[in-house]
Amino acid sequence: MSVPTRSHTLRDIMIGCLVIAALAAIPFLLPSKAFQDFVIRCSSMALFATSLNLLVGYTGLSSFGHGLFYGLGTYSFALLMQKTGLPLPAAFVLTLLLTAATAVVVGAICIRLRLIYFAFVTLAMQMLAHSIVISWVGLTGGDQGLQGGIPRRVVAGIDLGNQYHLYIFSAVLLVIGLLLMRHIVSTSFGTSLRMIRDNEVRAAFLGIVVWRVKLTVFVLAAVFAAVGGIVMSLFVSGAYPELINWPISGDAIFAIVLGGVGSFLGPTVGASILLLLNDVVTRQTEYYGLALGIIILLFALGLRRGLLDFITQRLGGRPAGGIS
Amino acid sequence: MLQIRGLTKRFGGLAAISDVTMEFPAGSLTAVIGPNGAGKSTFFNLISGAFRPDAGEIVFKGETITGLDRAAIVRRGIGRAFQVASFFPSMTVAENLMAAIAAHRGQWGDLNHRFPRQGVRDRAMEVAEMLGLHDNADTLSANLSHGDQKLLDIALALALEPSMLLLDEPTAGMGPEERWRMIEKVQRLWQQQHLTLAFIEHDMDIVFGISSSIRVLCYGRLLAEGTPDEIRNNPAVIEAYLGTPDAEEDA
Amino acid sequence: MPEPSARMGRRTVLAASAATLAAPWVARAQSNPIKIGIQSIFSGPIALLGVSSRGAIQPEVDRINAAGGLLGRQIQPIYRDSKGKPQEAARVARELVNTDGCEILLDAEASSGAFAVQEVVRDLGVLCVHSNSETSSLTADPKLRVATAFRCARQGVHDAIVGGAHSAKVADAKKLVKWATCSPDYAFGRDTTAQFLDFLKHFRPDTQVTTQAWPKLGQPDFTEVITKIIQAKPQALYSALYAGDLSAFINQGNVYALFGAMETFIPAMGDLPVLTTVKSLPPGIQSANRYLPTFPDTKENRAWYEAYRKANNNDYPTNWSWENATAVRFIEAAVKKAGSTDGKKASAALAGLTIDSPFSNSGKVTMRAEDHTLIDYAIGWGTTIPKPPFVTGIEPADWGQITELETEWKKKSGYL
Amino acid sequence: MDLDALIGCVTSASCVVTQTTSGLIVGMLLFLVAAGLTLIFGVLKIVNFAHGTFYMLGAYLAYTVFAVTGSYVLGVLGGGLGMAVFGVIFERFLISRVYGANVLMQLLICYAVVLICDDLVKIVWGPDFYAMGMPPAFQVPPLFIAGGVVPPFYLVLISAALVIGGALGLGLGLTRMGKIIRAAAVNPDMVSALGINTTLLYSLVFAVGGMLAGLAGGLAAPVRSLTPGMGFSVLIESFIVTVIGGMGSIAGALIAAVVLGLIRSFGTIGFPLFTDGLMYIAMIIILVVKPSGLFGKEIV
Repeated sequence: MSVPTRSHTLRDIMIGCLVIAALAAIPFLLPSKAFQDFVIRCSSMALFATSLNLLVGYTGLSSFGHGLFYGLGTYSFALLMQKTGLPLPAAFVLTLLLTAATAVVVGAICIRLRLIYFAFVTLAMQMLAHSIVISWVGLTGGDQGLQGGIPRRVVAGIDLGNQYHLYIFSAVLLVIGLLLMRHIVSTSFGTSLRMIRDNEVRAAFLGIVVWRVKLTVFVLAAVFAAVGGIVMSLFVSGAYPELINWPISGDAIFAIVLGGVGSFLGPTVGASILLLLNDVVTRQTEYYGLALGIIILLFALGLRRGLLDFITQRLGGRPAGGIS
Repeated sequence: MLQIRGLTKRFGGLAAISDVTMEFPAGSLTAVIGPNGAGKSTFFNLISGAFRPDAGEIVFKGETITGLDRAAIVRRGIGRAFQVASFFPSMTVAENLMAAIAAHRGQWGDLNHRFPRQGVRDRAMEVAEMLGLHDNADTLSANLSHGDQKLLDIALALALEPSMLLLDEPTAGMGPEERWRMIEKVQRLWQQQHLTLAFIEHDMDIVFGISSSIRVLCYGRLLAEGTPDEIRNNPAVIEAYLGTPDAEEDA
Repeated sequence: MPEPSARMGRRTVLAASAATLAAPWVARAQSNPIKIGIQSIFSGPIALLGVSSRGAIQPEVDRINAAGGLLGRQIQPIYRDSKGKPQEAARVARELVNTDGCEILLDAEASSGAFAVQEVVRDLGVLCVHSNSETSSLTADPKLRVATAFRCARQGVHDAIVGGAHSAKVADAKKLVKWATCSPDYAFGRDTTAQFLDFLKHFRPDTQVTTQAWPKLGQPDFTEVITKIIQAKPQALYSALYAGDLSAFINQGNVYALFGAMETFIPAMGDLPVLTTVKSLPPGIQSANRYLPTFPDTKENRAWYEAYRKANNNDYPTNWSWENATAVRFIEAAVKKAGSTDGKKASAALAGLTIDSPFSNSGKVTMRAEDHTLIDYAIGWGTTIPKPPFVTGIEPADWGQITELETEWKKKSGYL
Repeated sequence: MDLDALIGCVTSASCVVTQTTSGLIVGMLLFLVAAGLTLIFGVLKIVNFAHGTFYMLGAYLAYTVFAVTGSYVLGVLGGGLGMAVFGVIFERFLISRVYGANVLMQLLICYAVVLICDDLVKIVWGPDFYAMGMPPAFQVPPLFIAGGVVPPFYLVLISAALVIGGALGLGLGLTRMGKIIRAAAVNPDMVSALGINTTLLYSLVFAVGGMLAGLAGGLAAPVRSLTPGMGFSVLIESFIVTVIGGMGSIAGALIAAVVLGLIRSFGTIGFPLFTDGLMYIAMIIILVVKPSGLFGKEIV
């Protein structure tokens, strides 16, 4: 790893701007609404998966219940927009605050546990959240989900009811989110994460207050997951219990393992592959589970690591940390 | 520098350390020895805050540090290295040291600046040079030789600019020649950095060769303390060692 | 895709694979056939929903095409699996219209998927017929209603009204006062049960509910629910369970001889998959029809039933089957009448349309103009016997009474 | 909440008898599934998220054998043996390749198997739901004990589960292989140090775990519905049981399963709503206070 400097930050921001510019131009060359839909969904999933990788790949915390915060993002944003009449930016910020507050409480309970027990307790937390959403019919609409759509109030000329606007909005959120997470992992705090992943005891003996680092990254990851959730709730114009149930965490886990935990963009690549697989396979066959299952097995047993990790290692990079 | 009074730690019903009182004067080079299961590693773990003592008091530079957590004790100047080399295998040597220095400078929670911040890299190279690791600065630490990994472990502790250093078997798993090379480096370090140093060691040639004073633990109790000569002739020590032959590894 | 021939170069194969991968994004030019996008659940525990919907749709499409198509164009159905996830339902609906060039959506999703599709249709403005969602609010609530969306399925509140009226009549005759309920613990089960009790109390104000049990959806074991009901010693039991859960409930209830101990009312009993799966169907259960070849007992219904089984590997049609067959017939009639597949024009034609149907006691069903929902379909209650035709003595309900009470209910719910 | 009803029930002999047997039947079938899950975790430190699939396949196999032979006993045995074989195949060809890998990789493999098997069931048996139907021998009216209702078939099921559980306990306690398995659950390194063939041991553990789940699926087939994906809710419940009882502890699984059954049977009278939520809260509390569960040993 070359030592990142200020110029790296600038380079990342430049790349981010280029990506946004390119995405903004594509619809004029390829007028495919399905492509725009894909980018919107992909932004949501990539933010969610990359945030999970902050925990899994960078800190070594295998969470099975990260979808709780993704779902919380969809529900609180959709509810705030639907029931309060707040403008979108206010609902956005409030959602993130709410998620952060929840993550502090959930995290304070969960990070006390290590290894497989951490995975279990996060899973249990997500199951609890899901059963609350299902039971609290008055607020959430129960299993039917939040109906009636999200009012798309126009803010500063941005109309998120317009697909192109939503498309650009999602892409911008994705790029900003990735830049911020990229920044986080390249700070000294980010190094602390890797230290804890590699050797928690040593990190503590070097003066790192491990629980504070873990709790902080838990909350940060939750907030980015909630941003992904907000994009999804705008896409489906509502919130549904499937978005807070534990298979959604499974999707994110699949995305990061597919793309590679050792590369920053691995989860984004994995999320794209996962969605593309989903879209292509469901067009070809109704035995989606069979096809996806076989592909997962090929990946897990064949490559034994994510695609991007596989490529970087083939190109002579160093072995990635995290999952082995 | 470090005073310990009546230190006691029980696991279940068994006392691993009972009522140990001793002192490490500033600038001393002290060997802690004892047969297998004597409680040497537990003793270090208690001082460095890995375990919480059941009774007793630990005073460092006049301040009671009993029951503080690991991070707080490190900040007060007690660094340690481990019996099994403990470092960050996915990082290079330089990154290991920079990470430790950043942690020491209180930057571990810093979300604003990129890593490493100014001066961290230079300081890391300094520390690497102290232990002769500078040639391997960009080697992935997982790929270092066993001896270099032990050195890196010590270097990590040293990066914290400790006034006292606890080394748990710095020569574990090494051949005789390598041991001496290692211990000479440690000795030089002690001299150059004006450290108070305590180390656990099984090789009696090394123990009697370099230490200024020796503490003998046996079944969790302090059996004897004194200069190498005093210990060599102490009948209780001789009996303890004859009764249980020396072994390579401490359990 | 044709088999790649051995002479095909590597580059060609690569290009072909790239084209396949990019398929979802490349909009196809609108060609001659009328494409109808059909989305449903084809996987997981309720794959039967999609499979038995498709089983009814395809023969209707074949019939239309064999007769020369619609407006001179052949119909091309495109089936997609949403796997029961609302977010997938929304995506699939958009993709069907935007990429595949579907001019009409036949949304055969369960309720939560249907609500997601409803929001997409609001944006897209195509004609959409929901064929499986029974949740009343989809069309009853003016806030949720969409100008080009219709429901061609039973509606929960209709079932509740008819169930309440029929149960009250039985309760009169048998002096049933103490009731128990046992329904799946989710919005559909709760709403349906509450509505049923409302209408039962409307007819029999002396009704008492002694206990209510709420098993989970897909719960493997209902034993504790069954014993709880036995403890409460009710005179009558109402259950909104359906499909596999209902079959398990009946089998496990039999072990406790539950159904001999009380009068039982189960609206979803009268569906062939349940009736034929339950190995020892207890006699005397009060049951509504979901789909029965003997109700209405007409030549047309019987003929449709035989044709369905012939076309579908001898499988039984389900409640979803008749709803989807009806949906295709409505789409056919509306497009013919409008002379166009345009969302606005076809919707205008569909609203208030009446067509002939084997699934009605009057021989006709109507798409009600005011709230875009199906009425006049066959609905009635009978009692079970352990052998075919399984449900006998079915009394058709009175649509005049249904409409009247439905209006009252809408007022009470603030929908009018 | 309905405390009056609960008090009314526990003070009435008939209610206690009925609800206790109902709790036991739920609990004992759950125990069979959870015992396999906990055994596999204990020895291999692998959370077999595909365990619900074993249960589902066992039920389908039993259904088919019953349909062909008309014998319930053969059906149950067929389900159990079939899943023992399936367990070995699953272990040898898939899971054995990710021993020591990150838990996410193991989760993913299990997830893939769940997806594949659900679709295969749909292809082989169809999307429809099935019911095996009560074997003629058990088509008898329920017994009345102290005024409580007790179905004879459930007495048979409870006894069968007890016999299987007892055989498992004896097998682990008395046979050489059983002792090795128990030792491996405590200290996996020791077993390979003793020169025991771990490949065989691990396959055996999966065979036993698969068989238990298959037997449970077969035993329950006469009264439960068979659908693709039916293993999911069973997996969740046995997972809860395993965590509460202590990962790796079979006695813990037995006690937790029975307790869960009783909570369900009495809880449905006292607290009809949010019983699932209560389970998850109980699980979280257990994990936080004693991560190794009520009877388990903590892994480090």
